[in-house]
Amino acid sequence: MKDLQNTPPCDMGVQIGGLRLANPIMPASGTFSEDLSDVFDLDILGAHVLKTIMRDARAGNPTPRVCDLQGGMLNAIGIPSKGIGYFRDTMLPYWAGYSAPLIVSISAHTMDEFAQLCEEVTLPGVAAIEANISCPNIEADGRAFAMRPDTTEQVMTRLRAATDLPLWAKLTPNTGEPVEVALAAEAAGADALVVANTALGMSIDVRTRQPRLGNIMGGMSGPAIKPIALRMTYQIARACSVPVIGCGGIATRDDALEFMIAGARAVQVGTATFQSPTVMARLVAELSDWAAAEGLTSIEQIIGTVTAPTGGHS
Amino acid sequence: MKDLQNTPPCDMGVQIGGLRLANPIMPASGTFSEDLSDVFDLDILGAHVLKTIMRDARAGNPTPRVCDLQGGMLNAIGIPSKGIGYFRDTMLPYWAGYSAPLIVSISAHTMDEFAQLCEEVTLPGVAAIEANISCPNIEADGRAFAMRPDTTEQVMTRLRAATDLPLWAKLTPNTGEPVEVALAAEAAGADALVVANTALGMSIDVRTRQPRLGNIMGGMSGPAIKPIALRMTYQIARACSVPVIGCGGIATRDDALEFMIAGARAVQVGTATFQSPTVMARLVAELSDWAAAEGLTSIEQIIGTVTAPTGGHS
Amino acid sequence: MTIHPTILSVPAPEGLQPRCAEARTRVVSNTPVNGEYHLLTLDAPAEVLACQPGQFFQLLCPEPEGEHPYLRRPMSIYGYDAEAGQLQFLYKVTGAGTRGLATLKSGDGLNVLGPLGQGFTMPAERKNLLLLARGVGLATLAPLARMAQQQGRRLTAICSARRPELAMSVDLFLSYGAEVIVVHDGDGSATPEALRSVIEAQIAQGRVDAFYTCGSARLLRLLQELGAKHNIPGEVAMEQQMACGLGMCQACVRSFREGDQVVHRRVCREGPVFPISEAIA
Amino acid sequence: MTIHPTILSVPAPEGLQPRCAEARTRVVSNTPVNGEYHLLTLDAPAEVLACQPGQFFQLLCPEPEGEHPYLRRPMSIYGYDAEAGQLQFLYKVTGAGTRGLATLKSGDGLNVLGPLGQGFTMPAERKNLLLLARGVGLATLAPLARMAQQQGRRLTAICSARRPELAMSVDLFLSYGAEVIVVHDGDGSATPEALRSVIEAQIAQGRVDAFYTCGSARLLRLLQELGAKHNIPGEVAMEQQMACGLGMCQACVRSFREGDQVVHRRVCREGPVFPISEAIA
Ligand SMILES: Cc1cc2nc3c(=O)[nH]c(=O)nc-3n(C[C@H](O)[C@H](O)[C@H](O)COP(=O)(O)OP(=O)(O)OC[C@H]3O[C@@H](n4cnc5c(N)ncnc54)[C@H](O)[C@@H]3O)c2cc1C
Ligand SMILES: Cc1cc2nc3c(=O)[nH]c(=O)nc-3n(C[C@H](O)[C@H](O)[C@H](O)COP(=O)(O)OP(=O)(O)OC[C@H]3O[C@@H](n4cnc5c(N)ncnc54)[C@H](O)[C@@H]3O)c2cc1C
Ligand SMILES: Cc1cc2nc3c(=O)[nH]c(=O)nc-3n(C[C@H](O)[C@H](O)[C@H](O)COP(=O)(O)O)c2cc1C
Ligand SMILES: Cc1cc2nc3c(=O)[nH]c(=O)nc-3n(C[C@H](O)[C@H](O)[C@H](O)COP(=O)(O)O)c2cc1C
Ligand code: FES
Ligand code: FES
Repeated sequence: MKDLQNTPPCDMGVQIGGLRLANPIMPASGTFSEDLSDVFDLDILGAHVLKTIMRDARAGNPTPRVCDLQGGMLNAIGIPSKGIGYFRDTMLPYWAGYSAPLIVSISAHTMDEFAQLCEEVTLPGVAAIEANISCPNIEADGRAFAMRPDTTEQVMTRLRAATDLPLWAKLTPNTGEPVEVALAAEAAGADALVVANTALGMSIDVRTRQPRLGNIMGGMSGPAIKPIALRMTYQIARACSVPVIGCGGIATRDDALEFMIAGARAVQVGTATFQSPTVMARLVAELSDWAAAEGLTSIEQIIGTVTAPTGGHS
Repeated sequence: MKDLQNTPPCDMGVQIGGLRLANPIMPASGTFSEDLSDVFDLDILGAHVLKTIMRDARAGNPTPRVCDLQGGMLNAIGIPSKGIGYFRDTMLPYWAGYSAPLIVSISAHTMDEFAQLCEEVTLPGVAAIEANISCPNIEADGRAFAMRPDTTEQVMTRLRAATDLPLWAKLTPNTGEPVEVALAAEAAGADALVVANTALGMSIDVRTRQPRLGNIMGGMSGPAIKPIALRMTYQIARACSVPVIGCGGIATRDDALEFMIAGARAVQVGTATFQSPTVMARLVAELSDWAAAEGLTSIEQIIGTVTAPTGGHS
Repeated sequence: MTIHPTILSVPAPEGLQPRCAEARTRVVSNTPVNGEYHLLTLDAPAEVLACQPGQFFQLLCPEPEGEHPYLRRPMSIYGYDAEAGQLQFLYKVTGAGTRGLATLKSGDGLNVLGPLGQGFTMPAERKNLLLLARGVGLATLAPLARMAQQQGRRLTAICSARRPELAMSVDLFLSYGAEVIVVHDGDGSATPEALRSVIEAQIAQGRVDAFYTCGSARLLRLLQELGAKHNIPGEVAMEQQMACGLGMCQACVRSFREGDQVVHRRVCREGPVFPISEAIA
Repeated sequence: MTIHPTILSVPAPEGLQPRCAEARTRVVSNTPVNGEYHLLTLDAPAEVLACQPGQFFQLLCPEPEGEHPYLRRPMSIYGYDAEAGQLQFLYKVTGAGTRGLATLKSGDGLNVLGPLGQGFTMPAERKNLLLLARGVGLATLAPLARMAQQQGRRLTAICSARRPELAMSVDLFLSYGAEVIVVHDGDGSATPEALRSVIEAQIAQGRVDAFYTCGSARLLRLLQELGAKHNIPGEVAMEQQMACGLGMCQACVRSFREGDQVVHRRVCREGPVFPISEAIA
């Protein structure tokens, strides 16, 4: 570490396919909204990623929709949505007030609907589309598209045809074939892979013997899932050539660095914002201080620099 | 809750197929050995589950073999083994000194080897065999048998033919098809299902940029994986009719109850023993006090009693 | 009075004063009151003290031994005093988070996020206020009572409890010049029927321009009925499991009547205070 | 001196005295020494105080702010006194666990597991002992020095450090009647070559029947070489990442020479003390 005072600042920009982000820190879908502007200036972020939208207005899941765990939480929010019209007429103009690129997360239960929505959100002001393919797919027996390489490739091919915008695929940790799924998304034309969504979990209130979520099961997020998301990031970054965006349990500067060293070009921060709404602002500042102190000229110099363990039995 | 003083004790015995355990608490394979007898009388446990053995003597993985996480740990011990001869001549006589039933965990990289080992450990003094099918299967490209229903059914069919002892299958949380795998194990004749083994994870030391395990990736265990193991227990107990034994992150009485309410007939305790070597003794006592205070006559009365969430949007 | 710095001073957007902040406070005292409750008094920085009655904070509770609350816990503001630099919460120990709060000792640090949500409104024409609540719900109404007194409004507070000695904050309401009526389960005075008579009597005496309540679904239904009958407006502070507390996650929705429709609103953002007539108990 | 109960008294198997126990201790003091190290003194119950020099404990470290050590941390016994009911550790703050230890204040509780592992052996014929270590490694040798003095053996302690003022425990070794030689990096006296001359001189004077060391691989190799050359036995206390500390998990293996073979032994169970001749540095 060099002396912070006397080091030139490091270029914090990262390239995600055709898109350049001012820094590698962005929110994870579903854990971010305009409401966070009460707490800090949202333009310090590398990008803005919105809650997944679906075409039609929907109510979401029954309450309780969240419960907490050791080192994280479960959620079964579902995807409450005011529909595509509200997005176009209200949300898009709001976010146009910022200079950080806007990433729009979309989902659907069928491929037709997915492709149609993809086309409909291909609008000026949208910098990239994040396809949340971790949602139940009605055509595949309720399994998420991203559970299998074949359904992943099918849906991503449709989405690729539906838009010229950069297209990201958000993968799920619930599959047994994460690398095959990632390769399928890449083959179908994804410009980046977000690794990963929540892990399916459950919690029961022993006193009432009821599940602690109205939806019975839900997605686990937070520090508890970090080792799983990091492992997938490492596996997928080695196997694929498109950029990987790490996501899962990131709460500290070292967490963000861990994902980038494992091969991620940028990271998304979700649940940590609930514990500390200022966390992303802190990460942007701390990462930049760290990079300068390390004497880096570009933060991209750390991407994928994981080295082999020394190992040994002595 | 009734007054503890005036309640008759509850029968803590549970039935696992043909086997009756004095209580539902047992250790998880690989986190238990005769060494724990330094700390408490091992005969208070419902069963003794040994570290997985393989046929030939093996060294195990390079060090570091463990690292800790928020709410748990990673391990890549591998399966160091002194071989089947040592098991027969040294370990078996030692464990014969206890009255708790002895569960022998076995594994192999090929089906032939697996079946042969299964036959070889079918010995007097062994109460049941736990097949650790979460180990890499060389015939399936290094994927564990329990990653897929077809390989699960194949290997369990071979093992079933190789022994008359009660045969348990230990499943993995890394599969995308846990219920299908469980049904396959049941169809092949498993007498019980242990749900589940560790989740594949990774951790990197940001300072050295090296993985924190000599083996790069390893199995995640402890409270952090509890929601995943509980979700699988719930899904599998509903789908299968053979007994389910819950395992993953259990550290408190309420954790054990959560798994039993979700449908487990017994539970295994692993990593928690590393934080507190007396934890299983405490669980046996606390569970029995709880059952008596609840006025139960048999602890089996709580198995699978999970109720529907009240839910609602108000 | 020491003012502790916030954990992070993020540059506020040009011309915009952040509405809430994440701040590190220091515990002045944390004392049991009334058997079931604890009163927590904090030294807090000015930037979190521009509060409205009915707003809440999200507290990052310390971990009690063997338990690991992860999410923040929502707590109504019981008292705030920008001049003294103090903030107060009144809480009931119910689970891991509040057990963690109960371990706090004078001098300990506590990270708070707030003030959050929309507080009570008091249009000028509401001169006679009726406050009705039970248990810890009364805590939420305390700062409202104080503001009403400062603004010279007349106040009646009905405190409902299991036993008369458990009725929270009676002295506090008296000190705010309220007429206090204590009802309790022991003598049947806290049943909806008994309460209905008491309130009808207040209405008959012209002492009720508006209702304020919180917590209990039973009390809410009673006030909805009386409000509709006598055309008396009112507000209720509601609860729901929360994650973010800021409006981002959609965890905390409840259903509300909006004309013919039933709509979802976020308790943390559109609430926690809502018109009694729109709430669904 | 208060004796605190163990967390759980499990019935010991008939006729068997548990070798180690999980016990709740209380912090007497926790003070920085020598800049880099902390000395932790605990009130501990009798059942964990039947210790041998070279044994260790597994400490359940408190969580420092923002960090979450999960596994216990192994620490050599620096001092133990069954009569006074006290136990001491000397530690260097290196990561989350030891940062957690550094937060402990007098009166706080600390859960310890021990004593664990095999301590040093001192056959009667070893009358002249040479102790050699660097940094916190010296902590491990302190109780050995004390026992040697009690048994009337002659002791030479070579303390190696970066700077002379960092040489740990010089006064302690002196108080145990040891002849103390301080070597340090500043003047080149701590290089293996310089140390070799110092030790050869000691051997030549007949002052070395056995070596005891710990920690540094470089020092271990030096003593292996000198031991082989002069046929002097010795013991080394080794380290390895641990999970259980009891022998159950096989995390802590290291390689050792056993005749022609290289075998794995568990540092926590067969060790942490091993014959110098068998260790692989
Ligand atoms: C706006 C608002 C204001 C509140 N004000 C007060 C107050 O002034 N004093 C007070 O004692 N309590 C108040 N509560 C309730 C308080 O938040 C819960 O009692 C507390 O969160 C329980 O946490 P726990 O960990 O102790 O209990 P647990 O039951 O273990 O909590 C488990 C989970 O349930 C949530 N939870 C439990 N009960 C409630 C509840 N009633 N409302 C929302 N979430 C809940 C917790 O936040 C946590 O996520 C308020 C709730 C809300 C929504
Ligand atoms: C038998 C034995 C006796 C020891 N005695 C002492 C002593 O008296 N004083 C002292 O200061 N240190 C001693 N150590 C080293 C001490 O255990 C580590 O410094 C400590 O565990 C570091 O934990 P941490 O969380 O502060 O650091 P981190 O580096 O964050 O620890 C991360 C992980 O690595 C493990 N670890 C790190 N360093 C070591 C190490 N050298 N040996 C084993 N595990 C390690 C930790 O246990 C933990 O699991 C001893 C180690 C062993 C094996
Ligand atoms: C309350 C909540 C809502 C979420 N909603 C969405 C969503 O709508 N779309 C999506 O792709 N991911 C959603 N996620 C998943 C997150 O984007 C993220 O992938 C996951 O939480 C892991 O990251 P974390 O551990 O940093 O939270 C949601 C997560 C939470 C906690
Ligand atoms: C150090 C260690 C070694 C393990 N070795 C084995 C093993 O040999 N065979 C096996 O089936 N499971 C093994 N496991 C997995 C455990 O049996 C258990 O399934 C898992 O740890 C989840 O439970 P827990 O969270 O209670 O630890 C091991 C786990 C740990 C932590
Ligand atoms: S708690 Fe997140 S929206 Fe209300
Ligand atoms: S630490 Fe578990 S065997 Fe040594």
